[in-house]
Amino acid sequence: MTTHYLTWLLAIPAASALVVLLVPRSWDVAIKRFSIGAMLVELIVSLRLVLADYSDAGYRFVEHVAWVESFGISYKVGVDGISLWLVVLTTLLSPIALYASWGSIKTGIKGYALSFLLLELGMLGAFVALDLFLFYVFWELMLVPMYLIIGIWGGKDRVYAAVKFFLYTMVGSLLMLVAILYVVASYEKLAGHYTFDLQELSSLVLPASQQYLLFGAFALAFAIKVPMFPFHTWLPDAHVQAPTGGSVILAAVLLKLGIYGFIRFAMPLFPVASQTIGPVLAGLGVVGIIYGAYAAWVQRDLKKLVAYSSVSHMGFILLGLFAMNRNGISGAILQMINHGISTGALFLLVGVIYDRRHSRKLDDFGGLAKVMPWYTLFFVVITLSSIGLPGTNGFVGEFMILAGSFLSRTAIGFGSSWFIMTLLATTGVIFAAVYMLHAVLRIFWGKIVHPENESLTDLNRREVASLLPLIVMVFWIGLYPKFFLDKMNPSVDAFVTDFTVRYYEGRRTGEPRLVDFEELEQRIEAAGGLAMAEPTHEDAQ
Amino acid sequence: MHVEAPQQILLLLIILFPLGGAIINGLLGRYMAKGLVTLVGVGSVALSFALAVVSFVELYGLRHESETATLVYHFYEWFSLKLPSGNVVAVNVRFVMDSLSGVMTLIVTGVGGLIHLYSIGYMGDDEGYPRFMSFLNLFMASMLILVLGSSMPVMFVGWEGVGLCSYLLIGFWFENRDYAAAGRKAFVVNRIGDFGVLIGMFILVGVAGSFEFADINSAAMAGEFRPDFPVWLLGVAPSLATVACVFLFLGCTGKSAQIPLYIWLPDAMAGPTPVSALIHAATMVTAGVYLCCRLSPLFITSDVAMSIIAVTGTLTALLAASIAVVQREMKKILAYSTVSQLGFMFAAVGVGAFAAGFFHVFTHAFFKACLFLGAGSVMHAVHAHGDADIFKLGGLRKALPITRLTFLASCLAIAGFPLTSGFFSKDEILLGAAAQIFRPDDMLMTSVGWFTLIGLTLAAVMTAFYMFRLYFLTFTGEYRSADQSGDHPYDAHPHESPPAMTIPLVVLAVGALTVGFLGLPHVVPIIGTHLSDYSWWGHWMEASVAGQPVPEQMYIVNLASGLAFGAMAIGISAAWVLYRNKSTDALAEKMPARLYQLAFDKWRVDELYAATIVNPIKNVAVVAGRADMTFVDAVMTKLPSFNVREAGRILARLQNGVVHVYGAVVVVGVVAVLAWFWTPHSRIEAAFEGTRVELTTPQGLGYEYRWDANSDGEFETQWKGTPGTTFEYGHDDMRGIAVFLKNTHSGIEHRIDVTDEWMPLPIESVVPAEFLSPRDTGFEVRIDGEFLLFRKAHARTKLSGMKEIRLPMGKSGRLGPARVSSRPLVEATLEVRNAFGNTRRATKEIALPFGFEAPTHASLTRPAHEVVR
Amino acid sequence: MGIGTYLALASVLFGVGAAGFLARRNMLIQLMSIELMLNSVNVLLLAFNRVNPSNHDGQVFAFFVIAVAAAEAALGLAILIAYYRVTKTLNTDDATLLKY
Amino acid sequence: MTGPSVTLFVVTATFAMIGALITISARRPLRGAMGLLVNIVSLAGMFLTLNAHLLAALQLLVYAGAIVVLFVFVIMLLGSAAEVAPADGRFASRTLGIASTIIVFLAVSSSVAYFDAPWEAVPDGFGTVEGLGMAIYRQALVPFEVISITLLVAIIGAITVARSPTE
Repeated sequence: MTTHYLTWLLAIPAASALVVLLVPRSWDVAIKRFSIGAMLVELIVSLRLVLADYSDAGYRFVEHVAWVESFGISYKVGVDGISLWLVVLTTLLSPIALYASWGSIKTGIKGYALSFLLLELGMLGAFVALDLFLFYVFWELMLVPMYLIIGIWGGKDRVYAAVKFFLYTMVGSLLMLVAILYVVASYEKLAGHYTFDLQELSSLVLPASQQYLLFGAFALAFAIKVPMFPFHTWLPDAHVQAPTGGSVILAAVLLKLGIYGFIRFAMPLFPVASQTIGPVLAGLGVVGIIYGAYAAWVQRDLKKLVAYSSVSHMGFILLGLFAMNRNGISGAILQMINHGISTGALFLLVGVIYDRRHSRKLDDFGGLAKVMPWYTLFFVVITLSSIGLPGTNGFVGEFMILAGSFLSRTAIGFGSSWFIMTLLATTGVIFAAVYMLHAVLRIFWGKIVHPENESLTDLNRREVASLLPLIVMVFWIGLYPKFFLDKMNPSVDAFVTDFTVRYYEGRRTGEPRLVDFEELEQRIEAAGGLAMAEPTHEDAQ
Repeated sequence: MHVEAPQQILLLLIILFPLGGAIINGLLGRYMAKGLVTLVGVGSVALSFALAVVSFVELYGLRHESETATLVYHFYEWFSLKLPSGNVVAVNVRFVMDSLSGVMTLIVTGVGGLIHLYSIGYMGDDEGYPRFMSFLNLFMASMLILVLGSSMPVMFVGWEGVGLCSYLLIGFWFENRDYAAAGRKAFVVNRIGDFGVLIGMFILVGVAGSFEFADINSAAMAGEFRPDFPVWLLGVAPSLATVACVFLFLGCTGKSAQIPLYIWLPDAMAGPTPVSALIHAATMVTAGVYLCCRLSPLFITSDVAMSIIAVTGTLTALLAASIAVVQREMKKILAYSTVSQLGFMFAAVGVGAFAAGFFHVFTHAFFKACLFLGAGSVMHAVHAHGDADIFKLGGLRKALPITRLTFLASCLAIAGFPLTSGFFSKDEILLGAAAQIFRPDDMLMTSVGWFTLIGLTLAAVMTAFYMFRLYFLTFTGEYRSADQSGDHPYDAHPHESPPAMTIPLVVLAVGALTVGFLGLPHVVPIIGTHLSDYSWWGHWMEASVAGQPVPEQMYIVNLASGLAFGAMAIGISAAWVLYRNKSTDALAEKMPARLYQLAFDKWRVDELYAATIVNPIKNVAVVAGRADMTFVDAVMTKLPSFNVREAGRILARLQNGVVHVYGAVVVVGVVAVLAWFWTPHSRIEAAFEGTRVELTTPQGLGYEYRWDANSDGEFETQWKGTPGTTFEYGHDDMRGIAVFLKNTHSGIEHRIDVTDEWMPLPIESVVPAEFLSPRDTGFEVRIDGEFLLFRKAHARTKLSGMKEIRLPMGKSGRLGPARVSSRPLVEATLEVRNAFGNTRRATKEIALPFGFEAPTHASLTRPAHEVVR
Repeated sequence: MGIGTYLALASVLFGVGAAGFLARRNMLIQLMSIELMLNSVNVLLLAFNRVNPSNHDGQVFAFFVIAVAAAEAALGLAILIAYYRVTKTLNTDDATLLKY
Repeated sequence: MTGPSVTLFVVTATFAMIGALITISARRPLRGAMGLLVNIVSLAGMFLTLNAHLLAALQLLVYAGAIVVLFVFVIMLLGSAAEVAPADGRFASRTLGIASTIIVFLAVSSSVAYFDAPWEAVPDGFGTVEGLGMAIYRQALVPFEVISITLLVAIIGAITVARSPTE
């Protein structure tokens, strides 16, 4: 059992879910302890992944077992610098979210724990899968527990929100399935055998016209998940209705899968399309930044405000992603972690007052700083992280993203469209302060106007325990991000190089064909790097 | 690269002490004794000050060995960026003390320490005392990071950190929601400035390839910022330096309260008075000036940016002074005075007198801190909360002797009374402005110089006037709240403040009177003696601050000091006449009422911003918030779901439940399938392998095939069950030539019909016109036998030497972004038969991707243009 | 006489069955029509098997068809009885519960 | 190379047609069942012309012996209720429906009527109990088992469905 950590990572939640399923409904305490325990073991296993050496690109802990051989479907998993931190984020947030849930979830403990374990399985599976079919299976697997969590343990309009969430996500992912099958079929035509293995499929170069359609199908699935403006309207509903734990996981991890899908699948497989459509998506990301900030500002429901702030933050991540350079992509990955931590913590904090007051309306609060000083401290710190104050995690991510988009290689120095997009995105920094401080002002400052707020109790031990790791992460990433960046940078560098080569190869061809990119990249390196490899279109025959 | 001096751990400790104090007091202060809180809060800053002095002395010593000596502490690498060039720029947490940051560190820790001390007395009874100390300490730490940080991002940490502390301290009494809102306003307005700093930072790193101030400055001196900014902006082509400086200056206007972002500073007086003194007068607000001085070699490369700064500074000085003249409340007057003085500093920066501007920062820290603390002492004495109305005070000279003397000293300094610190610094600024006037052959800078000089002189008159108006109304005459009448009477029996408050006042007042001698002018006015050797300040700053040369011509020197002295004299005399021992606002009676009211309402700038910027944005936000749940959600969610539901409703009608109808539909389906299979179906596909053409068609169930590959009426193959065949076409099989245009990028391909007459080649049909440059368009094409001929329309063929291009059949070539290929056409015929015995023929025209060897025995029998379709 | 005659007969028989199924409202008769159609298919299968007698594929298939037909008749009649019990008629025009 | 007996074919085909037409046109279900019987029996005869001896026997056993009898039982069970009054005023459309359906299939049959394939000599054991049995048990064992289970399921299903809810 030296390297099977990823299988353990998937097996533990699956096995635990089975155990929970078999345990009688009435063993509440045992189920609570067992599920949290399983998730903590999971966290420890995932920390083992961090210890590996990521100083060069490529997947670690790869396991490859044939599954359905006739269709080339295999169980293939692995992590690299890009997925590593997302895996850790998942294993960190899952126990926290579940633990924090015990404050408000009093019925259906068994089903809730079961859903969470399955959810964790789905998320981890999607992050480590290197086989498109396997990825799709996990991708859809995530939907069901989340649907149940919102639909059963949610608020008043939970069914509407759950169905909306489900259908929205489903529409996108079905198109993605079609695109996956098309890619596999094209590969089969050339290579003579089916495969869903991402690395094998990567050698396929499709003509640009096909790439656009396929990328569109993938992008729709991922953009809905992100969610990118204008596909975001499921998010506020889902967040508002979901229980605290559900919101935390939804915001912290599920949204990241959209971006992850872009990096891992859509961009390498369809480089020409991503290069052409990418700026448009980045532009929509910028629209999302500003639009989300505007919409967040006028919300009266705190949870909705945080939900719209997610739209705004995810816009930053899209912008960084499609800047197509190391700063932008590393920044986007780091910002995914940051957003997971800070928005996850914000949802936890919203849950804290909701548990006490059963209201999330800004108007119902005011002056809480007087009665809940520790809560105020935690909230303000997380707020600062969310608006990207230097020294907290949010700043590093936003800074790298903005630097990436400003220095986008696509634009060779300062391209006017990227320059303007960066300008607009940077105004998001202003608006973030506006809407978050607006919320802080309404909740914490001023006099206590509602007498029922006077008797509110400060954070209890469980809440502090669930928030403290996140606060630690806020400052850790804020002050020493190098630890995280060093692990992802080699992978990101390789990704950018690989993408560029793929882009030029893809632009060169009119017919589908197979290219040995590894060999090509070696040849390019031997010839003196990418600048030499840049093709001057086709030579006249 | 920099000379690697030994690590100066002291620099780190200077920052860590206050930071530690902030953390201890912030987390545990609530549970600690007050004395311990004081010890931690004040002690940490005192230690920090001590270390700063030690470091400064060390730096001073090093300066004798090397002019550019600096103290450096490299802490760790924060993160790194990769530039498009491939270079990796490490963002280091690295601290540098050079002559500029050394002085600033001393100001921050020294003045800050005094204000901490003062706070013991002023805030000691507040229940949030530990919190207050914690925030103050955090502020010190942030400010020190701002000052000592060696690169833009590290400085930015402090830059935003002080903004945060400002937010927290303005809203310190958070139970008053207006105060908290003032804090928020400060933060948001500062963020607008931070936006500028961020963008400026990106431009700097993009050009200089480094975040380090030293590298940026050397790049600026090497002229790397001179090229035009590559993005087309509003029809003008500013240089890189101009754009970068304008964005950075936007940040400075936010932090240092200049037009247009000064509006937060007056509101910031909601915070406790020590905060006003420390943050909003002495240290944080001067960060903008500090940044400009830090990057002075960059700023000085852009005349346009410098002019903008000078004009903005002058206008701010005038505007704020004009507001201060009519205000009634102590702290408000001081706040506008601060804005106005900051305007002076920026005007100095704008005219290239960086050292003078920074000297004003230095002196201003003393007298303005002293003034604020004095105001606090007065408020403490009369138990005024928030602010004190000077028309309800008066005659306090008896009750508050120490406060009064120190206040007077500071008033003299700020008014520029000879030999006080303000006299020297203001004089240097006016001298810098005057120098611009006499710069030869530069219309822009000359006019800026005139504007600055006149504007600043006017502002100086007003400064002297409103300061002494404040002094006279507060300390002379009779105490107007003694009779306990009026709306909110102050305490009837004011008393002097405790020593913890008066000691800082005295120290600061002494500083306000004396520190000016550090910056004696180069040339003494009127007498004309050269004092260069004694001008410690200018010499000290030379190492880290660039600037225009200080003029030494007597007429300039005399002009500047004459104006400065005159302004001071006029201002103080006017105040003496109007306000000494008076109790009413004489100015209000003398000025037109509406003008007075307008000035009193701060020229209604806040209202203007609210009407033109804030409210429109807010309205957009409201609309966005509403539209999201109505319009966007309707389009993205409700509309599709409505469509599905309605389509379902229509289709549901078909489910009428009558079994026979279902059966009948089945029969219709069966018939349709039968009809399809009745005749065979096929289509021809061609694949090319060398010169052989593989003809295929999809295999059908029970089909048989035979091919006539060249469509000459004779079938080459017999009926057989396998669909494909291969064929090698010959020249005789050719039916004509087809021309294809292809977008090499997207793969889009169009067939073009060409005759043997010249016709334009429609490249736009495959490449969007926006992507075409003039040299890619305007081709003409025709067929000549077996060749395609191309030429440039309106070609200056003889001049450019461009001839007609001949493209042989089967070949392709590039024309700009498109590829054009000439391909021979052949036609294939296929006959298919199915199990029912029905047959069908399919023919297809195939464009071959290769040409033919022209047959030796004959050429084409017909002219090419007749066969081209 | 060739295989075509068998095919023609099978088609016609199938058509008669289909017409009966579509035209009649009596559920019993409709079930019988289904039997007719199944039978006509058997004729086809056997005829084709006779043309290619090297294996028994057609006959095996026909065997299964007969088995399925038996199962179908049993279930169909059971449903018919249940249906009759509910509606007291065998008229399929009244069987519109499948409506949307 | 001898083809099937023409005489037998003509006779069985005629009766099969007559039986089928009686089945679909009978007013009374019992008469329809008799028509079905005629059809089945004549088809069994026709199977003999195609060398399908075992299937001919099975046809008689299963169809005539089981299915038709089942129909008759049901008819007897229902008595007069087994008859359905003709729908009013739909005569024209119904005739048209029948006619068009039959025309379609006549057209099909006319097009396939000229199909031809040589009647190959029949190997020994073709269509006999042994031949077909071998084929079923060797090549189609799994489907055979599946069909047995299907029948079992059908029987259980039939009992479940037909059992009156009160029991």
